[in-house]
Amino acid sequence: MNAVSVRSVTKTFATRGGAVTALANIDLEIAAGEFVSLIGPSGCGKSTLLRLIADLDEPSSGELAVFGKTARQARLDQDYGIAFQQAGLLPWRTVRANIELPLELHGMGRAARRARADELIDLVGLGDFADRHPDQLSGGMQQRVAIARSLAESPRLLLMDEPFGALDEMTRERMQAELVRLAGETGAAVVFVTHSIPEAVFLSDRVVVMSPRPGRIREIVEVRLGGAERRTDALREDAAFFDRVSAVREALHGAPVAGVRGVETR
Amino acid sequence: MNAVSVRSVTKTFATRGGAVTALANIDLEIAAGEFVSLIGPSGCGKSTLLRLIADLDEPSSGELAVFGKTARQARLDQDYGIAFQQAGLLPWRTVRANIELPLELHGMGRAARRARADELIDLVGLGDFADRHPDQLSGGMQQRVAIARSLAESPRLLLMDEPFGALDEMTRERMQAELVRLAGETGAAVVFVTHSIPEAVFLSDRVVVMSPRPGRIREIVEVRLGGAERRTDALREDAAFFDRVSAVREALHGAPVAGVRGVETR
Amino acid sequence: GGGGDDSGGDSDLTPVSLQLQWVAQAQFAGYYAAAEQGFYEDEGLDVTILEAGTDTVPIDSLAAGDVDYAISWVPKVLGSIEGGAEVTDVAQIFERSATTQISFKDKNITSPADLAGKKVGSWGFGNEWELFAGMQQAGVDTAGGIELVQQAFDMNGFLAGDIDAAQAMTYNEYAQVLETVNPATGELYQPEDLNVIDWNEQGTAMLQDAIWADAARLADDEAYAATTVKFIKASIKGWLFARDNPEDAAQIVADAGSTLPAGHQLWMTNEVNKLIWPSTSGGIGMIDEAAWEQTVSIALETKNETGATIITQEPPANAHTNEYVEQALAELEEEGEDVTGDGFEPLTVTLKEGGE
Amino acid sequence: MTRVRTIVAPVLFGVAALAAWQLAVVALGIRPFVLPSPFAIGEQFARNAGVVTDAAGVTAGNALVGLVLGVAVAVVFAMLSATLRVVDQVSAPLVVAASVVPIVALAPVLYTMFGASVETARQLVAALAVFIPVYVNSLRGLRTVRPIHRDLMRAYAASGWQATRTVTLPGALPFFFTGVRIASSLAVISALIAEYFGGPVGGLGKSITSAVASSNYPLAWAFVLGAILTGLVFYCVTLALETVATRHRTSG
Amino acid sequence: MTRLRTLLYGAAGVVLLGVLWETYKALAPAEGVVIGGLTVLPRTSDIAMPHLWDIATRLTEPINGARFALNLWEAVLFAALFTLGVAGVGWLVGVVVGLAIATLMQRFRTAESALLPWVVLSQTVPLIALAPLVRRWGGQLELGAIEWQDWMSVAVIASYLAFFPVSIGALRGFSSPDAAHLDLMRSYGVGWWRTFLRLRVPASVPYLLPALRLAAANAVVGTVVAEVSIGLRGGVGRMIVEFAASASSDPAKQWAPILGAVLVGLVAAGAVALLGLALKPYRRAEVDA
Ligand SMILES: Nc1ncnc2c1ncn2[C@@H]1O[C@H](COP(=O)(O)OP(=O)(O)OP(=O)(O)O)[C@@H](O)[C@H]1O
Ligand SMILES: Nc1ncnc2c1ncn2[C@@H]1O[C@H](COP(=O)(O)OP(=O)(O)OP(=O)(O)O)[C@@H](O)[C@H]1O
Ligand SMILES: Cc1ncc(C[n+]2csc(CCO)c2C)c(N)n1
Ligand SMILES: [Mg+2]
Ligand SMILES: [Mg+2]
Repeated sequence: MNAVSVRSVTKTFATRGGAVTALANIDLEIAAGEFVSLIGPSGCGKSTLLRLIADLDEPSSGELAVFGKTARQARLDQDYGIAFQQAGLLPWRTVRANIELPLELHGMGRAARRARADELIDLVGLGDFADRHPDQLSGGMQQRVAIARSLAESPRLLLMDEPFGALDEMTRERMQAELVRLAGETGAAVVFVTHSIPEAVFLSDRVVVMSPRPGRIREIVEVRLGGAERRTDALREDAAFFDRVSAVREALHGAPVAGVRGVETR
Repeated sequence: MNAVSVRSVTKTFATRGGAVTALANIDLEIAAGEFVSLIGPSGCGKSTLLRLIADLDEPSSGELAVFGKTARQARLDQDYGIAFQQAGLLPWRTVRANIELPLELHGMGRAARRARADELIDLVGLGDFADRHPDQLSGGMQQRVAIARSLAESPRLLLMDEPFGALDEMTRERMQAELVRLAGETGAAVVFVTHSIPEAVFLSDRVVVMSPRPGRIREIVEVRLGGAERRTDALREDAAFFDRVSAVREALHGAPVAGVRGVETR
Repeated sequence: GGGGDDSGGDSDLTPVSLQLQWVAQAQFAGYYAAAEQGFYEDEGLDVTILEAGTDTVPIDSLAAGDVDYAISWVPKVLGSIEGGAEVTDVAQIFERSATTQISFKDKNITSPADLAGKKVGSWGFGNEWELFAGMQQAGVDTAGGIELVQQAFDMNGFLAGDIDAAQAMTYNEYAQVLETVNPATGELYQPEDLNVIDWNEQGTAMLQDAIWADAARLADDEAYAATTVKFIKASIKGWLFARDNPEDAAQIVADAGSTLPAGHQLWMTNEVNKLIWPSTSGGIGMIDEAAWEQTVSIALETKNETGATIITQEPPANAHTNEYVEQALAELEEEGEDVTGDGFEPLTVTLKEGGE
Repeated sequence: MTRVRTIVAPVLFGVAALAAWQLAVVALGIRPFVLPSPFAIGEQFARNAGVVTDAAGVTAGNALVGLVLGVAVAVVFAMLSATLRVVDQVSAPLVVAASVVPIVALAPVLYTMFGASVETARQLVAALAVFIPVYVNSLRGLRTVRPIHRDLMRAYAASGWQATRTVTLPGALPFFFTGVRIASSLAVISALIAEYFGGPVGGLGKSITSAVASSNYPLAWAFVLGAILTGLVFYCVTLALETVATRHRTSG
Repeated sequence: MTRLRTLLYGAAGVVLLGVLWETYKALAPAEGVVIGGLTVLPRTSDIAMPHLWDIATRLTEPINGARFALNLWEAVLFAALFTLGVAGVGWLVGVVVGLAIATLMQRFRTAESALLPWVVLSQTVPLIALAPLVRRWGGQLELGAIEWQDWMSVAVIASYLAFFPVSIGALRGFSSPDAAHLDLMRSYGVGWWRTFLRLRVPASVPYLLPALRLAAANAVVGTVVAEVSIGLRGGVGRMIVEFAASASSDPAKQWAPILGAVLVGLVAAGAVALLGLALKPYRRAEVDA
């Protein structure tokens, strides 16, 4: 059974200037355990698609299934974890209490909650900061807390909207490696929105390239550079990596880029 | 005469937790017309260095010259234009009035100001938006206005602090090409801060790789992939480009990345 | 701004300002009548009458040199004199006190002693000394033995029973009550519904509205001394007018900007006349030495709710004088005016609802 | 360095101002009913500390009752308005009117409505004055749930009450406290001014006017000083509460 | 459409208040709701709560029996205009002073540290205690040809209350530009003054407008209370005191100046709202202050 199944989904927003079609006729199947990135220019509907899957918004037409249920049911069943571009931590809660939030809301006992939170805090390398408040953390650290929070209930599906946007290159690369490892270990499917082509390529099994106005899927680029164990820093300098980067770039620009293709002709 | 000449510059900040050394013993010469990028992990002092050159801050020790004068004199003489990560437009001014701001402050007549602003508006492709206010523009458009503003007085030196951070990949690539063209045409030297390795490599003659705590220059990677005419989209898929990207990555990580080097062994 | 300067900008006239102790009302009818009838002008004075607000202390305006004369009650001024103000009572216009303590019959408060344990209303602002003297004389513990309530500008607290015994001027608040419909009967409240404690009868009355002048200027400034006589003379002529033409006087005050209803205004004029006429002190404005002494001795001995007395030592000799009023009266008598009003007969004013 | 600036500078300024005042009064021979010297005021304050404290106690008591009442009603009402839009819409013009109306003008009718021999009217004047800033700010706080937090709660399938408890209320706290801080000194001033229009004797307002009426200006100023200190205590206590309650609100 | 709805709901609110008033008056006992000796809900006698129609009728009747007596509503309207005028002067003075203090505090950080606590403290001074003194201080002033008038004392007290929100709001507004904007101005090599005019002043508008509205409300409060205190003739404050003499016998009358005070407050706030419309271009990044 697929983790996510999007069928002929269209989403229009009523705005003052008339209706805006954010997504037009989207079809997408994401298998369980699969890592799929969404990439495309600003306003092409990446966030909208993610929000539809998360049942934070409803499609105007078409159908959406998450693990074979309606998106709403999946949300109520807490089948997914979600992380946004902004960390969105509650400033009045400590790091630990922020990570505990979903567990608390879903009635997990105090001790169990704490144990799980500590586990996650270690995972994102914030052991020394468990009792700090978000305002005492750097942007990157806050983002890591948000990611830990999205993982708290070991969801089978992770939805991430540009979660690494605020991080610097090095931290970003480390978090990417960490995410790949985690997804591999937990077998979770991931839908990952990003603006960065190398990031999408490094992380994903498939990269969904979208085009705007109205948002459509232009191309789905197969990446599959191997399991988590292959996704090391070395991969980032691998020719196969560069090749896939180029492929996504071309898909993004809509046509093979004019001029000679680098790798082959050199 | 060099555009920028930084000699043994150190900058420490007094903070509540004690003194923070943001920059330690920096030496850097930037030739007239040269395009130099600063890259490095968050907090390594890129912005600080840029601000010292712009005389928005003063070095704790060492010397700084801009076109052979003191930084202060260069600022008063308006020898540079500057653009920040956020567009920093004045929300109550139209696009045109924002671009006219430096001209107005320096006493240029109304008609001349307007002519120059219109020229720049065309240059950044915002002809239809001259009379709009910033809140009616997308982030990318705002950034283009800020860049136009920084060019208003045809400075011989452009200082840019992550100006494309807020842009999506495609707009970003277009703006990069545009900037290279502009810098080439006006013969301006550019000091460009970025977090993106491909961006640094695409734009620069040299990439200055910095390391944090205290901020030092770790390595200066020569790029020089050719003049503006070579800097097309095709370059981004060129093996030479990937090679320089890898070089910068390695410099950034401090040592050759463990494991096999991609290109050669594949 | 004043309400009575209708005498134009004639440069021959001496400009004089008079500070009242409240807004325009018939309590000050004599001054408004003198201005309106041209009596001040006849004496070569251009008088500006200044009204007061809740916080105005007329004597301080006088002492500060803001005005030339002020109207105030003697006990209030005695305190200011001890505080450093150098002023002189040059004409004691009101001979009798108008302050009473009224209560509904069913409260059974017929003497000051009955006030013990009651909710007693008072305006404060120095209007409370006769009340305290009366209670003290009757042996009521004024610190803990009563519940003192700051009386508002209206009589609603009294009518609603929040205040058992309220302070009431015969010319004002007493009438306010009698102008109000008694919800129990549907008719106006009647004098028979009320017990009235009159401080004149209790022997704790203190001198009220007097004309005060700047003591230092009286001593050094001959022109001011001369003006003082003229001012007193014209003012008294105004009061004579108010005595003889109460309806016109009430109308003059209303035209001067008082928004009190006409019936109430006439009542006030009439009651104020009763405080002046007939004069037993030798003519309107003459300070009766015995009354002065009584006022001073009460001021020395009476403690208010905080235990303070008005004054701690005898006032200086220049706190009052009949010198100027005597001159004024002499001139008036020469002109054939009746300054004692021996045959004075008050009107009988019938109050209507709302004072109309 | 900053501490020096934030503490020493205002103290120096205050001392300099007081010194200049004292000097002016002495040098120009200004009489006490024009302006008493700070020294005279201090002397009267010290001499009458007991009376001033008693008076301040009465006024502070009224202000406190008004503050608590006003805050309580404002918060309940703000929550109602935040959940039921119609409540907000219907009450909007009244709230606007109340926020620009001189509340103290109502004091005389409030005495008539609630009794002239009890403190109720004064407490109500204070409560009315307090209500407006607290209501307006709390409502704004309850309305400004950050979209990302709202999404988060939905993603967690949190119940309405859970969302209110974990996100809406804590998020509204800084706004609420801003309102309370404004309201605190307002409560004191309003309770004090209400005393001018009647009621039981004993508070600061009545004491000030009494002292003025007998030309005892240094004593009047001593009561004014008492009023200033009372207002300051209210302000500082609410400020301290606010600081403690909103320590970690700068980001997230 | 939505504007009409807002209007309708608002009107409904006002009507509702009236209905509530009359219903309560009809149902509750005359002595109000008393719990344990404490009146928790108001008395309903005609003196405490006159019928709304009595208040309305009273407005159309002459103020008193004087020869040229105006109708009550006319008198109140004139008084309201007078109060509005004095409050307007006080507001203006307060705004100027508040802006000046804010400018000073923005220019010199030491001035900010030294003044700000005192500015806050100033508002705990009971202004009414100052009223007779302000009048006296004014009287002591020698202003050449101009004689100090009582209305000026009232305006001074109004401005004392009005300057506070302006100085606080303006200071926040002047400090509101992003660091990037300030850096930009520095990079243009312009000094403090031009940065102030070109950047800080326009940036302060969204903060200033709510402050100006608060200042207007404060100025009205100050004017009304000072009118009572000083006894200044002509305004609604004085009218409130004067009409108290008829509060028992003619209870509807005293509500007229209260309505007048409401009117003054609303007009003052409306005027500031108009100002806000005029400054629309500067409110693009509107904040709630
Ligand atoms: N709530 C909304 N109301 C109206 N229009 C909306 C709404 N949300 C999104 N849109 C519009 O839908 C389109 C897609 O928006 P979306 O946020 O999904 O883009 P995106 O791909 O996530 O862009 P970005 O990369 O900038 O985050 C845009 O044109 C946007 O203006
Ligand atoms: N005004 C300041 N006061 C104190 N410390 C400062 C100040 N400005 C910068 N720093 C410190 O100096 C160091 C360098 O900061 P800088 O902003 O130059 O880094 P950066 O390389 O631009 O980082 P980023 O990529 O996040 O923009 C950091 O440790 C920072 O905390
Ligand atoms: C609260 C208060 N009430 C009344 C007066 C003025 N006043 C003093 S005596 C008196 C009776 C007749 O004039 C009046 C009205 C005041 N100053 N303060
Ligand atoms: Mg998005
Ligand atoms: Mg930086």
